[in-house]
Amino acid sequence: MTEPTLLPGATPRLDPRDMRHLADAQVNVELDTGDMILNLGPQHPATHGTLRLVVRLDGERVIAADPVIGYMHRGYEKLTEVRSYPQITTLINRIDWLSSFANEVPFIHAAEQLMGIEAPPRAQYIRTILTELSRIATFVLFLGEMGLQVGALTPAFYGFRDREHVLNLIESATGGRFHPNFNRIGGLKDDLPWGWVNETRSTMKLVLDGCDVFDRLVAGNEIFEARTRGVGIIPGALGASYGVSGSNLRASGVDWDLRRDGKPYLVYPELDFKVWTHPDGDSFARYWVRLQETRESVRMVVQMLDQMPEGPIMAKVPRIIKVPAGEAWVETENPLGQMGYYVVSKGAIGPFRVKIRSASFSNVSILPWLLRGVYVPDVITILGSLYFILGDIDR
Amino acid sequence: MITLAADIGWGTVLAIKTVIVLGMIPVGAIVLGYVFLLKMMAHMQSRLGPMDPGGFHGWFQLVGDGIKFLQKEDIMPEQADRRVFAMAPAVVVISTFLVFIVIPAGPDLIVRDLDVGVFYALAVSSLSVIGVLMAGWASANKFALLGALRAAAQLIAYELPLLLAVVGVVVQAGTMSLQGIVEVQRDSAIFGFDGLGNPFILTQFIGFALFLVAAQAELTQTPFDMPVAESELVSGYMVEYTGFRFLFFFIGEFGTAFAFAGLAATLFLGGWGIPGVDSAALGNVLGPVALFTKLMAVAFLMFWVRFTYPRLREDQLQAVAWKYLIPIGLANILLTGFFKVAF
Amino acid sequence: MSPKPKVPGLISGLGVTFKAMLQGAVTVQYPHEKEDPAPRARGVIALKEENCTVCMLCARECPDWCIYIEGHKEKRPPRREGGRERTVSVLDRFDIDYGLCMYCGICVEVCPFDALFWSPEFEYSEVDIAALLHDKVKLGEWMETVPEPEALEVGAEKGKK
Amino acid sequence: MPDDTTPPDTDAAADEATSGAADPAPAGSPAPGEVVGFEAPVEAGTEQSGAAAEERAEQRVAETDEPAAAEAAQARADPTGEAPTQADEPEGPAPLSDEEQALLDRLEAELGEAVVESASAFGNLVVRVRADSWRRAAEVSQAALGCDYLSFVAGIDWQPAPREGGEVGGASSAPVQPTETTYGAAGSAGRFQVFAHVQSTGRHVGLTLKADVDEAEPVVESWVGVYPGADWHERECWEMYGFVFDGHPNLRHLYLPSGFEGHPLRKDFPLLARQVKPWPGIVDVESMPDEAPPDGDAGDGEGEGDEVTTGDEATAADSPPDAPSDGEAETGDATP
Repeated sequence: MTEPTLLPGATPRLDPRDMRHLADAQVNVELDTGDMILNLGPQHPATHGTLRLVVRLDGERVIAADPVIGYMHRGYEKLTEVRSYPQITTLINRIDWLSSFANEVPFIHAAEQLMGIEAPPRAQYIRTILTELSRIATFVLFLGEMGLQVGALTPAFYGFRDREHVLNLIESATGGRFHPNFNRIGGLKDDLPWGWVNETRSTMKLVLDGCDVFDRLVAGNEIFEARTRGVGIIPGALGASYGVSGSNLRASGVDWDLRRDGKPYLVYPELDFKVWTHPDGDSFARYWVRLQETRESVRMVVQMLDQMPEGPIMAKVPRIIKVPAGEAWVETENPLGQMGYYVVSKGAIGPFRVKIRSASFSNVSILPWLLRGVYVPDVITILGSLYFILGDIDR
Repeated sequence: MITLAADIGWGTVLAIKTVIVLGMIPVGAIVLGYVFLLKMMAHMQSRLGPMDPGGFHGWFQLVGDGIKFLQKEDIMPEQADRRVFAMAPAVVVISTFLVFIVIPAGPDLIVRDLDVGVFYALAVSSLSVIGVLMAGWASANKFALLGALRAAAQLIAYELPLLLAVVGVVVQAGTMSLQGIVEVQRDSAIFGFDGLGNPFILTQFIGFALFLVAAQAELTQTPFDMPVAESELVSGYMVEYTGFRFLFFFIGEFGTAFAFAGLAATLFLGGWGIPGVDSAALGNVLGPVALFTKLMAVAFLMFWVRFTYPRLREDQLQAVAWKYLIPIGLANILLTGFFKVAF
Repeated sequence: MSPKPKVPGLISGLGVTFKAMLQGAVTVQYPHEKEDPAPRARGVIALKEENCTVCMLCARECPDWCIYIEGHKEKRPPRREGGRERTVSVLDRFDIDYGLCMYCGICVEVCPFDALFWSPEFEYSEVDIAALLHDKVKLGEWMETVPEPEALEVGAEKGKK
Repeated sequence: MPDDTTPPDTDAAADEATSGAADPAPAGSPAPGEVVGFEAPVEAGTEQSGAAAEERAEQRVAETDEPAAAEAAQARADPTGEAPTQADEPEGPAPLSDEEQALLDRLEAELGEAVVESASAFGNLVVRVRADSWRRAAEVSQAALGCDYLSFVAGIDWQPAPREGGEVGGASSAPVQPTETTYGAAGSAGRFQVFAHVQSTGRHVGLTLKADVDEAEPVVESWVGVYPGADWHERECWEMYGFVFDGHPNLRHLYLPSGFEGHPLRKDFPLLARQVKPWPGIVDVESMPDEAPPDGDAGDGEGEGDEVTTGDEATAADSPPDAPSDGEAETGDATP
């Protein structure tokens, strides 16, 4: 086995007992120390996709954990260099495939900012409604999934059942359940189909009832609380310095939500909604915050359905879209956390460079710190509570 | 039954009974698995469960699975300890079969009415721990090893509460023979009213609850299914098993559930005894039906809990056993002793 | 949290599953009963051959490069007699490889002559992946599964594509 | 030539209306105490988040043939609400909003002349600092500016990518990028740059820091000491661009397999997927019935809008799609 040529600057091979080199495929040799090296992943039910967690155990307690990612790296940033804007929109809603509509919004906003175009109010409203719908779909799945991580089989099915109603809504409006591809620079591809608003209202009621079921079945369950309270505590300040964002950070007491605090985007300034935080920062807090945010999203959708104006859904946009040269950084509050695009354009029909800042990438980067001295079952609880998606990590 | 034994010899009767019992366990496992694991769980999760196999509501599903497992390739991991790997499922299943020897289904429908019946049943049921350890160790898989160690710790920790729960019943019944316990429950009366007999669930309620919780742990079912935690160890010590060996484990798991439900029904709900029915002939006919319904009721409780609750972590699990169940068990025995003497 | 006296979670949890057991199932037994997808669902792309003028725009814009087009030119009699003879490009081959297609819909949108349509049909899975390359005839067959453009929600501006 | 339609001029009134109404009553508005770091008076706190609201004057579409060199040519309405300037000079940097100016002054006060250049890209302050004070910039932004949240650290390679399909020709659907090297907001000294975005969760404010990276010896100070979250970002940047982050505890591959050679995100790294399969969009040309061999232009060509034609005025020697290499593409088409 030839020793790979060391790239300039790569630290030379240290003593193989040193934990950091463990994940390197060639050096994964069994250490003679008493600890056991366990590979959680890349095929493992608890990792949402292909995350490989190389865990060094002393009995059931974790000494050190090293996430190995890249099994699903599709190289989006390289792909965007050879694509035009409409083609990129179809690609980026595959990054975080659970809330795929929410991925398109920041990228389209960045392009619109560069072109100085603004979508008409009705399009802004429909975009916000669909973003909140994808947030509900993602969180409802999480509320069920978290039960599965901790061992309860039934909530997962309730999660999927409610999510199915919301996906049907998204499909009837955009045409795709998972990959809507509905955003265009300057507005939307089409308007809502007939009777969509009433259907949404009835589905929202269903989701609210679903949330009460989760409240009783999972959040209220003493065993669930025993398994999640005090497990995987992230202090707010440290979380921020790691770049943890979204519900994970709000569960650690940081009152920060881009929908309210960041640069105003879509129609969030016109909605009144409460930003939920929880002081503890443990797995239970993350579950609880997402449960309340699901309910808050339902209330927001109902609000928007009442206030939606009439009018066109597409601004006047030249047929061949040439985005003028410039740089734009737009970030939005996606269900998994903060997603942002740094779009650099040189005046062609495709961007020159797109830096995709995805939420789960930073949310997972705190794992080595978080998993020290934790039991194996709690590792699974923490992985479940952080709620990351591998497409989001690997891009 | 005794006259029958005279002319065709005592040994053959025993052989016939053993064959019946051996045949009944896989059937019991399949019935239990089908009714609860497939249909009840499905309806609890707002879905229908298997509908197509076998026409009416997919009854053939588990039988089909059994055949599927039989024809599956029997893979043995390379570094596995071959002999131990091969024998592990057998040990687990033997402990289930042995328990059925003492469970009575009717006045004569019992393989061997030992007068130390209950003691024997619980002793034999703890054999499966060895089988689990053998499986975990032999399959040379870290997940299996973790699962096996967790199972060992858990099964041993929950033997004690199981025992203590049963001691209350034995003290009240005055005998350890299961037939005796059934008869006591059928014939004795509660403060004069003997229409319902005296199922020990009424007086031994704490014991019944304790027994159910401990049985849940013995079967490694949620909320105590750390050894077979699907979201962590995939399927614990059974990870490397395929083909008919996995079938053994499956029958073992549901056979034990069948056995424990049977034990609970016999000890606490009066087994095959139907109050007011004393004649042996009728008992032999109606007994199994009564036992089956009581058994299904108890199994319903156990599986209902299994599909609703999350898992306890193993240190919490141990804490529950040592700190709560055992003291309660002892208190229950004290109480029963006191009532035994007072009345 | 809930105002009413806190029923211990363990008990109320059992209540939830029991109630769910009594309520009906929400699943559909697929091969026997079928849920029809939303009219706008992007199931398969249908080709209206008469509209196609072999302008190659869809093949160029497709991000996955999964549309293969070949055409040739023909002389056609002039519309009005005495007029100049018309040269018309005729489609020889129009294949969409659904093994590669990611159903983004750029081709349907970018087609200047409305030759491509979305149809919610989804039951065309194949055993062999090569069979996923639908040729011009197959795409024509999908045409009649294309639904009528449906009415828009109240408040939508009519006809503003 | 595509008509040079100027996008609709969103008149100032509409902006005033949206920005006026858009003033959210932030539930957790930044505690006045914290704002003391900036000169901006306290009551400006709420107005501050209003000013950050996007108001844009008429956007002038940059001439497509000579892309705007340095700045995003774009005037911004002054927060004090006087009419947005109509005529905006193409080269002038966009004026910084009040809050960005405060950030910049605070940064300059701390870093002195290390701040090389700064610009505002649509309300997002971009500051280029000297390479040797890259870590100090991080410390300052964390301590003085209160930016406790690290959004990302990434690299950028400003050199235009070689025309896809290499010199051998063969058209591609890739957008035609201008061929001369131009730099983004706040300029750049060389080909490589590292840039990061940090934000303050308390003050709801953020800025982008940039630093140049020498092409011959790409070494950058690591931010892991200041923001532990930068660990993974820097590992990714190292394997994608080849910037060596000194002070990084453990620089090893993050996404790519350990034996991977080369740095994929550099512009000269070929995207192999596109070389393997010929591009089906190549127009196969056949002669008009009983006529001379085909003229030079693209096939039937009435699909005037396809970018191949619009592309050619940007690059003179753009090989027309029906180069001879397509001849055999017609017959031996690559069914997968």
